[in-house]
Parts: sequence; structure tokens; C-alpha cells
Amino acid sequence: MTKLWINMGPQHPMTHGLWNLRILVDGETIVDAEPVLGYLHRGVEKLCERRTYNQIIPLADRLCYVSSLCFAHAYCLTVEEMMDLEIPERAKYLRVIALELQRVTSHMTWLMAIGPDVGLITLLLYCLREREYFLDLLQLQTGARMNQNYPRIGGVSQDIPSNFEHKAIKIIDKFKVRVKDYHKVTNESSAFLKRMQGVGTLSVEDAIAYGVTGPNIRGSGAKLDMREHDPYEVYDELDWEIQVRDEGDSLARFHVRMGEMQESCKIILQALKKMPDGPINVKAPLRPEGQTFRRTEDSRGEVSYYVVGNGGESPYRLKVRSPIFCTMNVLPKLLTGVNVADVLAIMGSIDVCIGETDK
Amino acid sequence: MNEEEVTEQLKRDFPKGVSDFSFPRKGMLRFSADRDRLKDVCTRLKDIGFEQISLISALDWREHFECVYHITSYSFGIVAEVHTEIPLDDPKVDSVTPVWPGANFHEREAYDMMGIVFEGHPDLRRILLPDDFTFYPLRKNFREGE
Amino acid sequence: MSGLFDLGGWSREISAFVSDILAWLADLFGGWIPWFRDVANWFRTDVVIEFWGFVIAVMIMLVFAVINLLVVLWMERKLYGRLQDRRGVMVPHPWKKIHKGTGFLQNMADGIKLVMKESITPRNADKSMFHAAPAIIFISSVMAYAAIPLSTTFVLADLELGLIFIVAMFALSPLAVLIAGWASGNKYTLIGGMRGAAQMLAYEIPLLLCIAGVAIMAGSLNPMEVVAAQQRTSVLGIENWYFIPQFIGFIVFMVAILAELEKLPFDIPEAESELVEGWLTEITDIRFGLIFMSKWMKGWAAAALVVLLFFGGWSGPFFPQEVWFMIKTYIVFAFFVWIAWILPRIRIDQILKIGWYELVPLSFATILIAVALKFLSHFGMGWF
Amino acid sequence: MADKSGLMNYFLKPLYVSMKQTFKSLLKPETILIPFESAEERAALREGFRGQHSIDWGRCIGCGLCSRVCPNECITMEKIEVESTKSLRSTQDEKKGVISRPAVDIGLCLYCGFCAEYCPTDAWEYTTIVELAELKREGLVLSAEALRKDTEGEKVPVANKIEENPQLDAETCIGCKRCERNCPTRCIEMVPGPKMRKDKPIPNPKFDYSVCVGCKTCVDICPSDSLRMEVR
Repeated sequence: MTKLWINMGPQHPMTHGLWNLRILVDGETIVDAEPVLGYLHRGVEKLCERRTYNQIIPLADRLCYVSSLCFAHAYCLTVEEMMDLEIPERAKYLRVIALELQRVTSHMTWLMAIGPDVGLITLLLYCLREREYFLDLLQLQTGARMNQNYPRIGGVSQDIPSNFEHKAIKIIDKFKVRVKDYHKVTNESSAFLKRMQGVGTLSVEDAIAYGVTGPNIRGSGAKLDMREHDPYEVYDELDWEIQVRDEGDSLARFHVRMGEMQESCKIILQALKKMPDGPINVKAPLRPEGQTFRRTEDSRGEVSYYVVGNGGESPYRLKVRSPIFCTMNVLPKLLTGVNVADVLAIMGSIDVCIGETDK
Repeated sequence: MNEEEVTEQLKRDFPKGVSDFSFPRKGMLRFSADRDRLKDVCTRLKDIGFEQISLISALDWREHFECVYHITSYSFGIVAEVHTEIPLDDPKVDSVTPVWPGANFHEREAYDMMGIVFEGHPDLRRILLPDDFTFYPLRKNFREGE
Repeated sequence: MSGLFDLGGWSREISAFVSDILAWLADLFGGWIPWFRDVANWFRTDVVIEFWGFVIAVMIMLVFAVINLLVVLWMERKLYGRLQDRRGVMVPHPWKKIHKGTGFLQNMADGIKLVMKESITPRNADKSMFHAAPAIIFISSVMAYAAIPLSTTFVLADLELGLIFIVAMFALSPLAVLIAGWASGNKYTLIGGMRGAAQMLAYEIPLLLCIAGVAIMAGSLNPMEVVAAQQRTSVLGIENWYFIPQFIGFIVFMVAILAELEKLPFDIPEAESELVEGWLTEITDIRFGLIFMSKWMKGWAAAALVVLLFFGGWSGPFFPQEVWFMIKTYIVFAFFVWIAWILPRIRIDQILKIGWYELVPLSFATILIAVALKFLSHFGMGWF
Repeated sequence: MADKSGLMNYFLKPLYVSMKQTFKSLLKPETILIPFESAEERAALREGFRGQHSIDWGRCIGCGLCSRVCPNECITMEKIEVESTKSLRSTQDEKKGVISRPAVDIGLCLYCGFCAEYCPTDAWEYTTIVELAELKREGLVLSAEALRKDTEGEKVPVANKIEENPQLDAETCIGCKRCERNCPTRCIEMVPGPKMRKDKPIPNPKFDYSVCVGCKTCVDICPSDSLRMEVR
């Protein structure tokens, strides 16, 4: 039979965002795959060269519209290290709370996207419902639902209100009950297992060599988490566990993310309890100099910034490492030999966000 | 191995070609490598146990280009930051994609944005910008409308 | 209870009435033009009355089908809205601008919108086939209604092989799916069409075998007879609805009919997240609307088939037969909806595997059970 | 994780969950019909939300710092003629009766909150109004008057939140006094400088850094580029 090149994208329900996956199919089997990126390229790195250090924070928010806080925080962390800035303890805890809330919402977005991918639209609406509660919490803390502009160089922008802890506990309790429902709908029904199990297996060696990070590599069995590996803020003072699965297939990545959501809830509650009083902001110099590379753990993988400052108002060069951009690398290897229908299960479990990929 | 041991190892293996070792913070190693020895250095790093390439950034210093490789070793907990100077008139450097397959997209992006040619790259095309672009937007001499 | 509507009798009466009026009119003018009297007599003949009666019956059935379609569509949208913790369709009242509403007219609005859409024929399409496919699908699903009896009297065509006719009408759609997939000249539609054909071939066989099991027990392929057979009292002391003795067959039939309808766990021919819209990708405007309508028409027909075969048709106390039948079909249809919106789509190879490896052997088992029950009943110790 | 195949296992648990959900939502769906149904719980959660802007004209000094820090450059300073300047806090030219107040193009605004953060008198505020949609783009440009909020609040001391102050290069200053006239907080006083012209010392600005808000107005307006911003 002749082989066909099929474009999955740029306008296609598979693509969460605007990108194109070209697959060469032989019948229903994929022979070759090639991701085509760049439809959403906004030139963030060039834009950063013309903005002041503070004005980059909202821009970094917009790198990934699903976990915007993580990107803004990673940027602030990098610049703080360049300035040799020690931020107050309370600000660190506030950042951790906001980051973990963002991680839960980001993973909820992933879970709701994987539903329609495998044909389970109901899951989308269930997850949107719970995500809204966490966005409410995030809004209460940061003042905005999506692009929060919360972290500042030297702290955070605002403190949490007094009723925050009460609401957080209430919402997390509600969430814990609902998660059981998700498990019943997904990994406890064998129709879902049939789609996810043994599909898109990625070995640890390949994952590391191709630059895969985050939940995707933890699904392959590598116990790597930048929160633990290269600790920042107060993650080393909190009690939580890295979620690891050995199978390396779509289901393993699914389980890693499901587990991470619950770990995040644990971290939030702990941080709320342990949080000291004090200032939330310190003054930051305006024209730093030097070069720094800093890694953080986003909900999709390792987010790194490489910032070079030459004493001007804007950074001389700013380079973003976006996790999914690196993960796209492995797609030809991951997709070769699977079914057309498996592309959905694999891409869904990888959790693609094109905002950060195309920068 | 810690940072010092890696430094010793590299200095032993490459009497010429690597220089300017410094340790910006714990778990970070910064040094410069010559352009023609870069691939050898990277191959050696990979053999030592630097498993993953995190980031390849290209910089335009107006007098010369620079490629900065951030190479991670998860087993040692070290990031090696390798700086390589590249002259303006001959922006070419050896590709490290054969060493780490993960460098593929990073190098394509550096080529796309800065116009640095990675020799030995299997598929060096533009990645984020359209194929028919003739300019490299992250160069400092790039102006809008040019 | 007996049936409420006597479709044949009523349409005959209406047509006789119409013929009488026409004949009376012809009589009125008969004095001036002599051959008008012959026309009047011709109107009174049985052939004409029979013909008009048939046309009127078809019209009534069509109106019923369309109204039923609206109800079924609305029911599905409302039900899965609630299932997903939403409110479902909520359209303002046609003239009162209130926000809360049942949204019953939403489907009408959607239909009007589809009529007004631009009609696109792809350049590479095989035009005649491309245009024929929606028609084939729509006609085949409407024709299935001809043989579905809603009661002992409300039936358009009381066929000896009614069940076979209904399933044959269902079986026509893979042909149209294949035609639409091929003729659109698009890669997605091609793959979708091929998938549709493969899937329906795999599920047609268990479907027919299950019907065979029921037919063996009832001793007939006429839906009337099948329902009548179910109204006899079984050894359990209740009416002998076949889903008890033929439970395996019932399960297999439900799975197969879901696949036949391309409902969600088995909707790989369209598989919107993989193939955009599958074989429907290039079809626009009211042709898409026709296919959409016929899907839900077939959905109700399938529910009716399940009720006829396994749930005793229209038998039930107190209410008229039609009411019982509609209640049962709507419940079965709600079950279809319920399954469709909570299960993920299954892969093509897995679907074929389920079809050939699990359902076909199981459906042979149902035939064995039916034969065994029939055999035992000859010795007076059977099920019925 | 063994594959629990079997015909029944496919759907029993999902069916149970969805059935539960259906009955629950038949009684009370979680969706709230905003704005038709009451939503007190959600309105409470909206506290601290950055919605539409409002500017306290009793506090605003028209320094234009907000338009300077805005990442999207969506704030423009509108010049407004006023009758009396007494009740207003400050103006760059009271004699002319002109004040400048910010106007926002909310079609460009990204609601980052920098304007409120850097405002030296806390005149910027965010309301919780979120229904900002308009039919035309022009409707999204909110004039200064539309954002106006008048309060007779207490006069808060100005605070320099940008942490920069102007510095003078006395070599090039020509003594035109434009900086003095335009300074929104009157922190500039002209004193005789070191250089002489026609045997008279050229007046140079002297800054009162306790009042300076770092708004850069003087730097922008200086005809001889003899001012620059420096970190304090």
C-alpha cells in the first residue's frame, strides 16, 4: 500500500495549540513523524532585550498560558541569583503556594485535554469544574486567574488574604473526593486502559539523551525533579514525594501527573501551616550585571533561563529553555510504529503547550 | 565526581583548548572551550557522565558570537556551562547532535535565530521561523524592516 | 391494552373521505361535462383509496419520524449536559427573551443554520458520488422506520421479514460511508471511510446472529410475532421478555448496535480527535445536516429494535401500546447516551478484535441457547 | 497494573460515576448562570481581582509614572483644562489650569498591575468590574474622565517606588527651568549653578529627593539632555 503523509495540524483537534505534526502512515501504522513548529512564535527573546527587568515578568507569564506563574517565577529566580538577592522567608512560602496551585491547574488542564483526545469529552467538563476552584484560589492570592504577574524580582507582589487558608483547605478537601471519581472514569475502566496502556513506551536512556524532562521522564522511571535535584525556594523544607513510574508508557505518565496533583495539594497545606510572618518583598537593583543559569521544575518539565545582563535596564540576552520544545525532539522516535489513534494517547500524555514551545 | 574533579579530568585530557574554569555556585561549572575542540570536549563530558544537554544558547557579543552549552549530569548533580567563541565572519561550529540527540532542536533554533551553522547536524533547517526568511532576528545588528 | 393509533385504518378513512369530497366535487360539475362522472367513479374505486391511504400513512410516519428526531436530539443534548454537570441546551423562548429555557427549539435553529451554510464541494471530489452519499444514508435510515411497529396497529408495513428489512437498511450505511470517504478526495475521509467499512463488517455479523437467536425463540422474523411471542408467560411467571433467556445475546446486541450507530465508544470512523471529522470532514451544509439527522433517526430505530427484540415491545399494563413503546425506546436511547458520553473511544484494531474475537463467538452461544430452549420446550420442560 | 479485560469491566465504574453525577446535577448543576443567578460565593472570591481601573483624582498628581512603567504602553496622559486647581492635588502647570490624568486603552492593557504598584500616591486602583466587552475597538479606549473617581481622601505622602532619581550634569544645563515648571511634585528648586552666562550664574535644578517620585518627566523634557536617572 502506498504511504501517505498526513498533516495533523495546524488546524486539527489533536493539536492543543497551533502546531503541525506530519505523520507518514502505512495503512494505520505510522512510519515516520515530524513536528513542525513556529506557528506561535512571538519572538519573546528579542522582546525581552527591549524591556526592563520588571516588565519582562508579565511577558514571561505569557510564555505558557497554562502554567504562567512557573515561567515568571523561574525568570525572577534567575535574575535574583544574578543580583545575589536573598528574598524574605514569607515570600518564599507564598511563591511555593502559588507555584503548586499553578501546577494543579496546569495538570487539570492536561487531564481535561486528554479526555477529548481519547474520546472522553465528559472528563473535560469534570476537570474544568475543579480547575475553576483552584483558579479561584489563585485569583484570591495573585489577583488574576490566568496571567498573574505575581512574582517580583525580590519577592511577590501581594500577600494572601486572611481567609485564604480556610478556603484552600475547603477546596482541597473537595478536590480529593473528586479525584476518586476521575480515577473511576479513567484508569479504573478498562476501556481507558486499553487506549493508554503499553502505548508510547519511552526508555530512560532515550528520555535523558533526547532531553525529555519533568513528568514525562518520571513516567519512564527516572527519579528526577528539579525541586529535589536543584532545590529552590523552600521545597527542601517541605515533606513531599517525587512521583515515579517505571513503565514509561502513556499510562505511567498519566499516573505520575495524577499523583503530582495530590502531592501539590499536600505541599500547599504544609506551606500554609509553616509560613512565617514577615515582609514579602525586598528591594532589587535595577541594573544588574552578570550571567546566570537557573533550573526550575515547571508542570511540564525543566524550565531554565539563561540571563546575561550587562548593566543596562534590559537584559543583554535572555534564553528560555522550554520543556516541551525539547520533548518534541523525541517525537519521531516515540511515534514510529504506533497506530494513528495512539498519537492522541501519546501526545495527550506528553502534555503539549505550544505557547512555551514556540516562544 | 564533583566540580573540581571534573575540572581536573578535563584539564588532564585537554592540555590545550579548555580554559577559564570557574564555579559560579554549587553544582555549576563554567569554562570556555575552543571552537575546534568543542566536540571532543563534549564527547569526553558525555563519557564522564553528563547525560543530558539542557540548553544551547547563542549570543551576539558584537565582536564575536558565542555559543553557551549547558550540559547536565544528573548523577553528579552538576551543570557544566561551556562557552565557545565563534568569529563573526565564519559562524560555524561542530554539531553536538551526534553526542546528544537532544541537541537537535536547540541547534536548529540557534541557527534559526542567530545564523550559526552547526557542521555535522543531520537536518539543519529553520525551526521557528518560516523557511524563506533571509535574516537572523536575534543578531544585534538586526533592525525591524530589514 | 390495544393500540391508540390505527395507522392503516385511519389513513384509509382519511383517503376515503378525501376521495368522497373529490368525487362529490366531480359529481357537482358532472352535469355539464359528461366524463367528470367517470372521474368521480374512478375516485371511488378501491385502488385510488388504497393509494391515497398509503401516501397519507407514509406522511404520518414521516411526521412522526421528524418529531421523534427532535425529541431524541433534545433528550440526548439535555441528558449529556446534565451528565457533564452542565445545564445542556438552554435557548431563549422564541419571542420572550428569558435566559432559562428548555432549549427544545435549539435543534430547529441548528437545522436552519445548516440549511443556510455554504455548500462546498471539494475540487478533487468525485462529484456525483459525493452528493449521493448523504442521500443514501438519509433514505436508508428513514426507510428503516417503515418496518418498525409502534403497536399492533401503528405500523406502516407489516412485513414477514421485518427484522431483516430493518437490519438491511442499517447495513446500507457502510456503503454510503465508503462512498463518502472515497469520493471526498481527502486523506482523513479516506481513512475514516475505510475504518467505517471495516468496523461495520465486523459488527454486522453478531447483530444478525443475535436476531437469529431471537427469531429462533419466537419462530418468526416478523416484529409483530416476536412481540407476541414475548407476551406469553414464561416459567418465571412473568411475561417472557427475551432479555432474560437471551441475556448474552442482549449484551452482544447492545454492543453491536452501538458500533453500528457509530456511537462514542465505537465512533472511530469519525474519531474527531484523530481524523478531524472522519468521513464527514468535507461534507458541509444541509448534507451534513441530513447525515446528522439520520444518525439520530437510526439511533431511535436501534433503540426500537432493542425494545422489540428484548423488552417485549409495547406490552405493558394501563397505558396504550404506543405510550409503552415510546417510554421503553426512550429509556434504551438514554442508556445509549449514557454509555456514549462516559467511555473513551476504542482503537480500530481493538474494536475489530472485540467484534471478531468476542462478539461473534458469544453470538453463536446465543443461538445455541435459543436452540436448546426451543428443543427442551418440545418435551414440555422448556422456558415457554 | 494488569489489563483487567472482560466485557463488563469496560464500563461499570464510569457508568456509576456518571449516573451519580447526572442525578446530582439534575437537582443542582454546579454551573451558575452569571449574571442571572446570584453568585455570592464567587463574588467573594473575586476580592483582590484586577478588573477595570479607577483613578482617584484627589490623589493623582499627574506624574505619568504609570505610563512609563506600563509594559504595553497602553496608558496615555490626557491634558485636561480645569477651572480651579485648588482642590486638585497637584499639576504640572497650575497657572494654565491644565492637569494631566491617565487614560487607558483596555484593549491593550494586560492587567499586570504595575501602574498601581508604582503609583507614588496610590491613586490607581483596580475595581472588580469584569464585564468590559465592547462592540467596537474605540469603545475600549477609556478616557481619563471615564476612569475618574473623586474622593476627598487624606493626602498620602508621595513615595518613590521606582527607586531612581534624576541626576544633573551641570556642565550642559542651560537653566531653562522647564524641569521646575513641569515637575508634578514641586521637588525642584532652581539654584545658581557653577557655570556663568553674561556674568550671571546659570540656574541649575536642585532636587528634593524626599519628594521626588522618579517619574522621569524632567529627564524627558530637558532640552539639553543634562539629566539622567540613577539608582539612589
